[in-house]
Order: sequence, then C-alpha cells, then structure tokens
Amino acid sequence: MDYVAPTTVEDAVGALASSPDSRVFAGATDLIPQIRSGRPEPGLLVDLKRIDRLTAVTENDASWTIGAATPTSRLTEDPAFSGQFPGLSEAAGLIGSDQIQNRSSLGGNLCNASPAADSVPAMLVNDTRAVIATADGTRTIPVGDVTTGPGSTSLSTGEFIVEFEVDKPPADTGDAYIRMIPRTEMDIAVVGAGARITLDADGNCAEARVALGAVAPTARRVADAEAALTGQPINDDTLAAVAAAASDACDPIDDKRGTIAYRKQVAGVLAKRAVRLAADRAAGITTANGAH
Amino acid sequence: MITVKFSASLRDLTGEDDEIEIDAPTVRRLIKLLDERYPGIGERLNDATSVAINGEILPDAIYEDIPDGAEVHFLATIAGG
Amino acid sequence: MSRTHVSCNINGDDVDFLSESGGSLLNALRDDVGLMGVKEGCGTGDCGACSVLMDDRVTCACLIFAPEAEGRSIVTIEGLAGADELHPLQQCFLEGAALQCGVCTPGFLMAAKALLDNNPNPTETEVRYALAGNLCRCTGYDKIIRSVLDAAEGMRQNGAQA
Amino acid sequence: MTMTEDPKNAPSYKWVGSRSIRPDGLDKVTGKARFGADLKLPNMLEGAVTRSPHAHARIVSIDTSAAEAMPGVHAVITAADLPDLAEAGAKTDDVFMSAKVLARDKVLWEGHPVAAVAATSREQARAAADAIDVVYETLPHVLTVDEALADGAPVLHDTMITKGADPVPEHASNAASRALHERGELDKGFADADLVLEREYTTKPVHQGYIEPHACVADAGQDGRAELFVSSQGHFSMRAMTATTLGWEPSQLNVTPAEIGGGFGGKTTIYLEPLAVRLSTKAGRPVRLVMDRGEVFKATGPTSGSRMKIKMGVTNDGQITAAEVWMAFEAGAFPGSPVGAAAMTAIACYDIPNFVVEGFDVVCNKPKVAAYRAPGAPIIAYGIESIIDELAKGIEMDPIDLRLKNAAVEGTQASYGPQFPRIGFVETLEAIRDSEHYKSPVPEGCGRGMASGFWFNIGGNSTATVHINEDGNVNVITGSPDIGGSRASMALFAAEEFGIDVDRVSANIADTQTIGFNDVTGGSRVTLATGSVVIDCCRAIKEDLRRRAAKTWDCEVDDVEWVDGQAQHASGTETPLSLADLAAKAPRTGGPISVTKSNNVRGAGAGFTTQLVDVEVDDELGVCRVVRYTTAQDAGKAIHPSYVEGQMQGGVVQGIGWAFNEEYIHRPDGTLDNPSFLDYRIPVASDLPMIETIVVEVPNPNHPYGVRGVGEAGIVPPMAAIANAIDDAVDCRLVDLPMSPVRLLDAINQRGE
Repeated sequence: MDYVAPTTVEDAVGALASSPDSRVFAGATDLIPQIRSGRPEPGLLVDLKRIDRLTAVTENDASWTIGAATPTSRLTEDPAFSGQFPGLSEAAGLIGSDQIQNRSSLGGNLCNASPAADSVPAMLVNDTRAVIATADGTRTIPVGDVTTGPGSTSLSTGEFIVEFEVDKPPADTGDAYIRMIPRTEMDIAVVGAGARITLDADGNCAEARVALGAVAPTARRVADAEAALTGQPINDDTLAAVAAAASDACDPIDDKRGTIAYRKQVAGVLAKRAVRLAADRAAGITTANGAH
Repeated sequence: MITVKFSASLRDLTGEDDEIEIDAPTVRRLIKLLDERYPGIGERLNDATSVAINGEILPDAIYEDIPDGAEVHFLATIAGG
Repeated sequence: MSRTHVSCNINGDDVDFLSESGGSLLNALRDDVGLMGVKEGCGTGDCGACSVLMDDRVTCACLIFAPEAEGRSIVTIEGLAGADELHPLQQCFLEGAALQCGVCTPGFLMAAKALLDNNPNPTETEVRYALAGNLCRCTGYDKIIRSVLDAAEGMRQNGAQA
Repeated sequence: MTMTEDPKNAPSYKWVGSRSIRPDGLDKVTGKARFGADLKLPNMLEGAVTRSPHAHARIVSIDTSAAEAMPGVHAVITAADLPDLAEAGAKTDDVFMSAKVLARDKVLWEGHPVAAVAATSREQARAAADAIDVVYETLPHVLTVDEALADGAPVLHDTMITKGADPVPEHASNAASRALHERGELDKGFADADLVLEREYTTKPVHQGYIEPHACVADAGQDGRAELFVSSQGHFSMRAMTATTLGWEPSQLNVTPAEIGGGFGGKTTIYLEPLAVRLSTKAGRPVRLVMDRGEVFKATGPTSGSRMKIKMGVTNDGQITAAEVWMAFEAGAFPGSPVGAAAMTAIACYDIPNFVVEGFDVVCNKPKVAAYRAPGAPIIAYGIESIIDELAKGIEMDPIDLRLKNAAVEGTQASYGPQFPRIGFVETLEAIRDSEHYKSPVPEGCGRGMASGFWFNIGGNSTATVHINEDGNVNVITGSPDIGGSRASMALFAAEEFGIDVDRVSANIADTQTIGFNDVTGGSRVTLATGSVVIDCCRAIKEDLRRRAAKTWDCEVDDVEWVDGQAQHASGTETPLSLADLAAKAPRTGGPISVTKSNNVRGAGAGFTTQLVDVEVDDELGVCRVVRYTTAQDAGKAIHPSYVEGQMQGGVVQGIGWAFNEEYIHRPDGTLDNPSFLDYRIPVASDLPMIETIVVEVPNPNHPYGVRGVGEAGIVPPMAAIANAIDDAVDCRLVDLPMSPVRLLDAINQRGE
C-alpha cells in the first residue's frame, strides 16, 4: 500500500484518479479492521485529513457545514452544534470509544455503508446533504441517496464526500437518536432510531421525521410513523402508532447481533422513545438520553 | 484396616462393591491389592488420579502412607485455571 | 512493499523512522521505534491496549497508518512519567492495585490522562464511559475506576495548592 | 471489608494482610514490563501460522513450495517436521496434544494449524503462510453435544471408545468418557420430597478473554538446545509439553517466563511454542510467533458449551432430599472437557443424601477447550444454583436459609467422596445475609438474586530460593508465573517471616535452568503452595541466621531468638544483629546465606463464595444491567487484601460477561462468526457498578498463614445469581446462557402465555 495526504480537494481527486485501486479514508476506524479481516488492500491510501475543508466545522447564518473527515469528537465537544442538534451530536458521539471518536467521521460512518451506522438516521431526520467531490467539481445530494445497500454507495469511482450541509432547525424543534446495544459502549447498533419533531403553538406535532438504522439494507425514514404524528398530539396513542409503523417498516436480517423478530419489536420501542425524547427537547424539556 | 469407598465411575470394575475394608499401609500397596481383586482397576487408578485420605486430597499420592482406620477415596485429578 | 519516511515528535523527542506505508502506527512504534509499552490486544480498535495520545487526543495506535504520524506529536506510556517522579495516575494505579496482569495498564493510563486533561473532576460514570474503550479482563474495573478518581482528586488538590 | 472467623484469636501480622506496592508494579505502569511479544532478538525472524478454514476435513496434500520460494522466507514446517507420536507409541493424550499444535491427517476445527512459516518480516511471513497450498477433502462436522451424540453422527476419532461407560461400548463415538457419582436411593429421595423440579440448561463456549494474545520467541542453537521466551501460566509445563511434541528431552529447552498478560487457565497449554522452536531449528535464527486476536478466538481454548438436565427435590421445611444431574460438555476437537470437575463440584456445596451425578466428555469440531477459572464449576452451577432458587421460591423459603439448611460443613461427606475438613461455606452465606446490601430494600424496578459456588483449590509442586544479599536485603525467587499479583504475596511472606520492611524484599520469577520445578500457576495454588515453600525457605534461613549469630556471640543457638528483623541474645547482653549485620559477616560464618526448598504441597483448603446481585431490566428491550453486586468469599487468609479483592472482583465480572453476552457463535458451516472483541463482548467499564467485596477468613489449618486460594471460586455463582435476579425482576426463568437481550425479550414476550 502507498500513502498520500493531499492538502486540497483537487489534489485528492487527482490522487484518487492516479491509481485504479486507490481509496480515500478519514479515521480508518473501519478500513483497518476490514483489511485485517482479509478484505483486499487498496493500492493507494488517500488520507483526507490534511485538507482543511474536510476537517472544518462552520456555523453559517442558517446552516452548518461539517467537513466529512472531521473527528466526531469535535462535534460532540462543540456546544453550539450540540445545542442545536443534540440528537445528531449524540449519534456522532456513539460511534465507538473516546479513542475512536478522535478518528471517526461522519463521512466515514456514512460511506462505510453499514446499515447500523449511528450517525445516519440522525443525519436523515435533519435532512442533511452531502457535498461530493467529482472530477468536474462538486455535486450535492441528500444523505439518504448516498448508501445503496450494505457496503455500497452511489458514489462513482474517484468521488468522495467533502462536507455535509445541514440547515439549522426551525423553532420548537428537537432531535434525538437512541440505539440498542448489548453492552453500554463499544458495540454496533442492533437497532437505532432517530427522530426530529417540530411542535406547533398548541404543543401538537407540526412536523415529524423518524428514521431507523440496522433494520434494513440502508437506514430509512419511516413515512407512516411521520404521518401518524403530523398534526397530532404526542401521546400514548400516537406513540403506539409510531411504534407499529416502525416495526412494520423493518426489513431486517437474522445475524449474530440480533434476530428479525427482536429487531422489529425493538425498532418500535426505540422509535417511540426517540420521538418522545425529540418532542421533549422541542418543548424545551431537557432529559437524559433514554438509552445508549 | 482401612475403608475404601469407590466412586460410581469405577462401578464397571468393582461391580456391586461401593465400599470395602482392606489392609493396606500405602497407596501403592492398596492399588496392587485392589487390582488383584478387580482386574484392570490398577491401570485406571494409576492413570491421573488423586487420592483422598481422611478428607485430604493428595495428588501424586502413590507412595503415600495410609494410617490405620483411614477412609480412602480415589478422585479425578483436579487442575484449575 | 513501499516504505515511507516519517518525522514526528514522540515523547518530546524528534524522531524519524521508515515505516511500511500501510503498516499501523502501533507496529511502527513497537518495531521501528522500539516502544514496547504500546500493546496490541486486538489490532482493530476494540480493546484500547495500544492507546496513545496524538496531538493530545487519545487514539488507538492500531487504527492509525504509520505515515499519518508525519509532523504529529505522540505521547506513549514511556513518556508519561517524569525522570524522578511518576505521573499521579501511575502512582494511584500502584497504590490502588489497579492492575493485575498489567498488559492493559499502559492503555488505561493514556486514556485516563486524556480524560483528566480535559475533565479534572469527572464523576464515576464519566470515568467509566471515558474508559469504556479500554478492556481489562483481570480487575473487573473497580480498582481502576477508583484509582482514576483518586488521581483526579490528588491532582485537583495539588493544582489548588500550586 | 474483611470478616475474620474469630477476630479475638486471629494472629496479628505486620506485613501479611497489608496493602503493599507490588514488586512488578513500577515496570507495569511505565511500560517497561516485557510481555510475550515484547522480546526482539538480533537476527530474529517473524512467524505466521497457516490454519484450517474448515471445521472438519481430511488433509489430502500440503504444497509448501510456493511459500518457500517467496522473498524473505527462511523456514516452513508442517506436521512432517514433528515426530509422529502415534507411530512412536506415545500416550494418547500426547498424540492429541501434538495433533492440536499441528494437524497431521485431519483438521478438526476452523483455525486448526496445518503449517507455519518464518520470514524476515511479519508481512512476508503472513503472505507465505497464506501461499501454502493445502488441499482438503471436507468432512461433515458436529458443533454441539447434541449433534456429536446423535445417532449416525460423524465420528472425530475413529478409535475413541467411551471411558467409564458401563457396559463398555463396542463402537467408537464422540463421547470420550463418562463420570459418575452416586449416593443413597434416588427414588426414595424424590418420594420424600414435597416439591420436585426438573429443568434443562444450556451454555455456550466462552473464552478466557485475556488481553494479551499468545506469543513466544524461540532461539535454537546448533547444539540441539533452544531458548524459549514465552508468556504462559507455567514455563515448566511449557517446557515439558513443547519437548514432548518435538521428541526432545525437557532439558534441551530453557524456558524464560515473560510477563503474562492474563491467562485465567487459557495459558496452561502449548499452541505456538513447538512451532517456534522447530522453525528456529530449521532457519537457524530466532523466531517470534505472535497470534492476532482472531487466532486467539479461533484456535485457543474456550471452555465448554454444555447441555444439562437437573432434577431436584425438597421438603416443605427446606431439606433437599435428592438430586439427579446429567450433563454433557463439549471438549472441542480432543477429549478433555472439565466435565469431571463439574461432576465433582455440581452439588458439593450441599449435603444431599440421595443423588446421581453423571457427566459426559464429548468431542466436536471446535477448538480444544482449555482450563478456565474453576474449570467446569461455573457451568454446572448455573443449573444447580438456578434450580435451588426455584425450589426456594416454590416452598416460600429465603434462598439463603435454604442453602444454610443444606450447607456442607466440616465433616460433611462431600458429594465427590471424602469428608470436608474445616470449610467456610456457611460463613459466606452468613456474610451475605448480614450484609448491608442484603438488608437493604430491592431498588424500585429491580430484581435481586443470589447464588453460591465452590472450588477445591490445589497445592502441587513448587520450588523457591531465598537469598540474603550482602546488604541484608532479601531476594525471593520462584518458578511460578505471576498472573494476578503473587509476587506481592511472596514479598509479604518474606517480610513477615524476617520481620523486615517489604521494600527490602525483591520477588522474582526465574527460568527453568535457574530454579527448580514448579507446576503451572492455576487452580489457585500459588499463594498456598509456592507461598508455603517460600515460607519454608525463610524459616530455614532464620534457623541459619540464629546459628550464625550464636557463632558470633559464642553462645548456644537456643540463646538466640529472631525478633523484628534481628537476632537477639536471650539475656539481652549482646547488641542485636540485624539482617544486614549478619549478611556482612556471612563469609566468616559459613558463607553466603541462601536456601532452596521444594515440595509437593498438600493441604489445599476448599474455597466457597456467596454472591448477591441487583439487576435492572428494561422489559421493552430485554436489556439487563447489574446495578449492585456484593461477593463474599472465603480466602482463608488474605495475604494482600487488594489482590484478593481484585481476584474476587475479576472473577465476578467475567461471570457477568458470561451471563449476558459472551458466547462462541458458529455459522452452520462450522466457522466462528464472532472472533473479535467487537462481537465477543466482554464487559466494559461502563457496564458495571463497583463490585463490593466481603473477604471472609476461615483459616486453612494446613497453611502457616491460613491461605486457601481465591482465584477460582469467584466466577462460579454470577450466572445463576443473575438468572435468579432476572426472575425476581420480571418473572422470567432463563435457562440458556448467555441471557442476551434477544433471549430475555423473547422470554418476556412469552411470559404468561
């Protein structure tokens, strides 16, 4: 394996094009274990972390721009970002230990294309966009259009994500992400659920977004759960509808980490809890995260 | 005289006997006498067994003395982690 | 296999080494630099035995490609103590019997240092989560957590006096 | 917290029982300690092992030519490079051990070594090992005791006849042996009971999970000898086993113990060592072999998976009248599961008049099991201590009272045969009953459970040397690798015996050419057995010092006493002579002061523990967390209380991992699906509360300071204690380990159906 660390996006695009089996990386927290477990080694490693734009976190007037290779610890430690996006910040903060947090990135978490990636449901509910470097410049697509299945993305050869854009949430809005893991840390989500709730003046749900991870080939929004909430109060009845919709939306697998039946049932529970937590945040009620 | 109590694992060799009285001053002599009475048991007992004499478990006990009146058991050798 | 020249600062010294480009910083530190205090327990970032500080951030050396260290500052367990004085964490680990076999200890000490550098007064729960990336199979963590809390308290008191 | 049997009569010690700094501590907090993979010799090659990708296959051919031609490769070995022990008429166990380290005709599990390579770099060695062309003819495999014992199951070893079966079977099978313990009349016992329960339990293989992977460095000379540096629980055993597989005499090897990064039983046997030596003899250079984590999981010993059936009866007033226990343990590819010890420990805590305990050792296509902390006992205790809890609930009796009513005490005929000497089981039950934890209300939303456990503890062969340096400081040298702080205990013994500051004692572990034989560090034997020999050395030296002082003073030896680190004349007329004074005079009083003692130490004292746990269950997710845990264990005497507590806490936490998450998950093709610390989930710090310890001290009358041994028993009760607490919390009785979220939620879903 050869290694280069370009300092501009253009140089990185060039490096990537220079070798047929080149590969970009940020934290390498997935890449190195994959190589160790026998996946083919890339011929050229392109380290994106020396490109300023890829590790910049910028608060704009109405949005945030997050470099795709930014260590997730930078997000969790940023009080302004975490204050506006507590769910997304917590999701980013669940990607592994402190050691991992200083390396892992939203770009890597997304492009590794694990169905269980913690940050993805939280990015989905916040309508996050990915800015992709191409040979001809950049293009911007919704985060939900990046992954196409386990281990696969819609990015073409030679493309990589430069940064993410996420609009600041409207007033009376809260987001949340919770997951189920067997331990309290150091695990891959068996099920993850993200939610973003905007309340109207009456305390009813004006807008709802619910997304699930680890229950289908890619993280997915749950339209039926969102519909069940929109215009409705957040109460046991609507939460039961959310849970049922979330369980129905699952298309999980049986594997060493969980069963189909378990994932379906737990997806409902977590969706309900994530909505409740997001709604509490939207209402200005601060509570501890419901689960790790 | 000493009392020898057999575990059920030896039942294929000792038949109905689960306890016998016998005169043997050492473990080595005891195993020899038992082998005369229950052919084949000597090999089994020499092969990785401990001996409990009056409750104390002794590995590598072949030359151990057996006090008169003692109660003797043969056990699997215990190792540990 | 191509090799890359890497210049960095390790434990306060400027160091140059030649590393296999795709090799890990862990292997470079152990095999090329000779710092055997950095341990490999898993090689996949799941045990924390190879924890080092890179630019003051705790990371697993096994998850870093060696050339990434270019220009960085790295602190390993070998750089934690002063010439004639242990770091308070090391002293508390000794006094608190926070180690049994000791192979995870270097990683725990580096992760604990990173924690206390950022949070001098952590709660037990904060210590437990901050050290969740470090596996110990001997102690059940009890005495490790107590020793980190003891060290934090001692460092706060010393800091207050200073 | 320490509870001594009778504090008024307890002897008072200055050093024994104190919390000194361990002798090896400084090296371990500064990164200097040298573990198995940390030795780098000049000219050293790196090794790699080729392993079977199949669970069961015949080796048709092995072509090493491509590997041998690769750059940097200096040696390649296969089983053809080791003696064929079967052909040589060796003992069956040795033939199996040889086949374990390097497969000869068949591979018996995924990860079974078939070849090894030494090359100038790790990467070259790995590449060459991967380039060895092995042609396999796959065979049907069996993964569990049920599969292995089924009619028509593929048989792993075609000459293996079940030992101990009555009548002797005519055909080979996967059942290697049968253990049996019986007493009384089972039918009568069950007839006397008011409540009889019958349950089945299963457990999965779990790994010791030491953080340091296996590693060794071999350096063979041209003289037919070799140096071996190895991380193990017993370098003399490594020497013996390595020599056996090489066809060498043990003395051809000098084995130096590395610091050992955890063992828990798993480092009591050989894996890499003979391969490293053989590669080194072939290459003529030193060779280092280090496993990666995947190899540790795939190719080193877990403990057994099992199936157990237990029937137990109790009267309404709490008398357990009968127990019928059947169990089958996976041994992995070769015989040797701990089912024998499990059969012995199964009901050893209790005085039950009528019982049958039967166990089968069953081979299957998984790695050969290795010892793991109280081998066998935790597995069967999961069943026994669970069913006792159900019986207690059934007759509405407090579970501690039920256990107290049936507890084994001094003089009880143990279920495995002999009478118990003085033991401390009742004291551990009382310690929990009297604990603040037990008296406190169960927290809201939680459940509480308790369980007990037993381990024999052992003595065994140890040698120690004690030197008095010319400055009067003390060197203690043993051959027992220190896996949990035993050097600290050895130093404390010497300090106590001589009456000197512990800082003046250096405790060391020497290689096989420097110190006499020592058995492996295991079975909780070192503080007891090696400690006894160290004490013997110190006492012999004290006698010698009194003689030397008498010579100096020209008086009778009987006029000299050893008090507080110095020789004193009974009359008080002479200026006392300190150790330093006597050491300085040594050349004129008989030469250097040094004693070596060895013994096959008897008199191990059985160890008991009782544990109490509160758990919180999220009944929507099936997630269970331990919120409070208290363990009471009889240590006999805690020499270094911190490390006694550490053993207790460590054993409990391993048990908590076993209870909730740890398991080998095999794919249908027989390959391991979770060979990493990510998916083989040992507990992390945030999973746990503090583990409260109550050190019970019922002295072992056979040890000078009353030591019993504390390493093993702690892991025995946690799985059952947690199962009992889960039942208390959510009214679900889990009978399969691990009690994972999936299983727990499933049980909650079925509750009341």
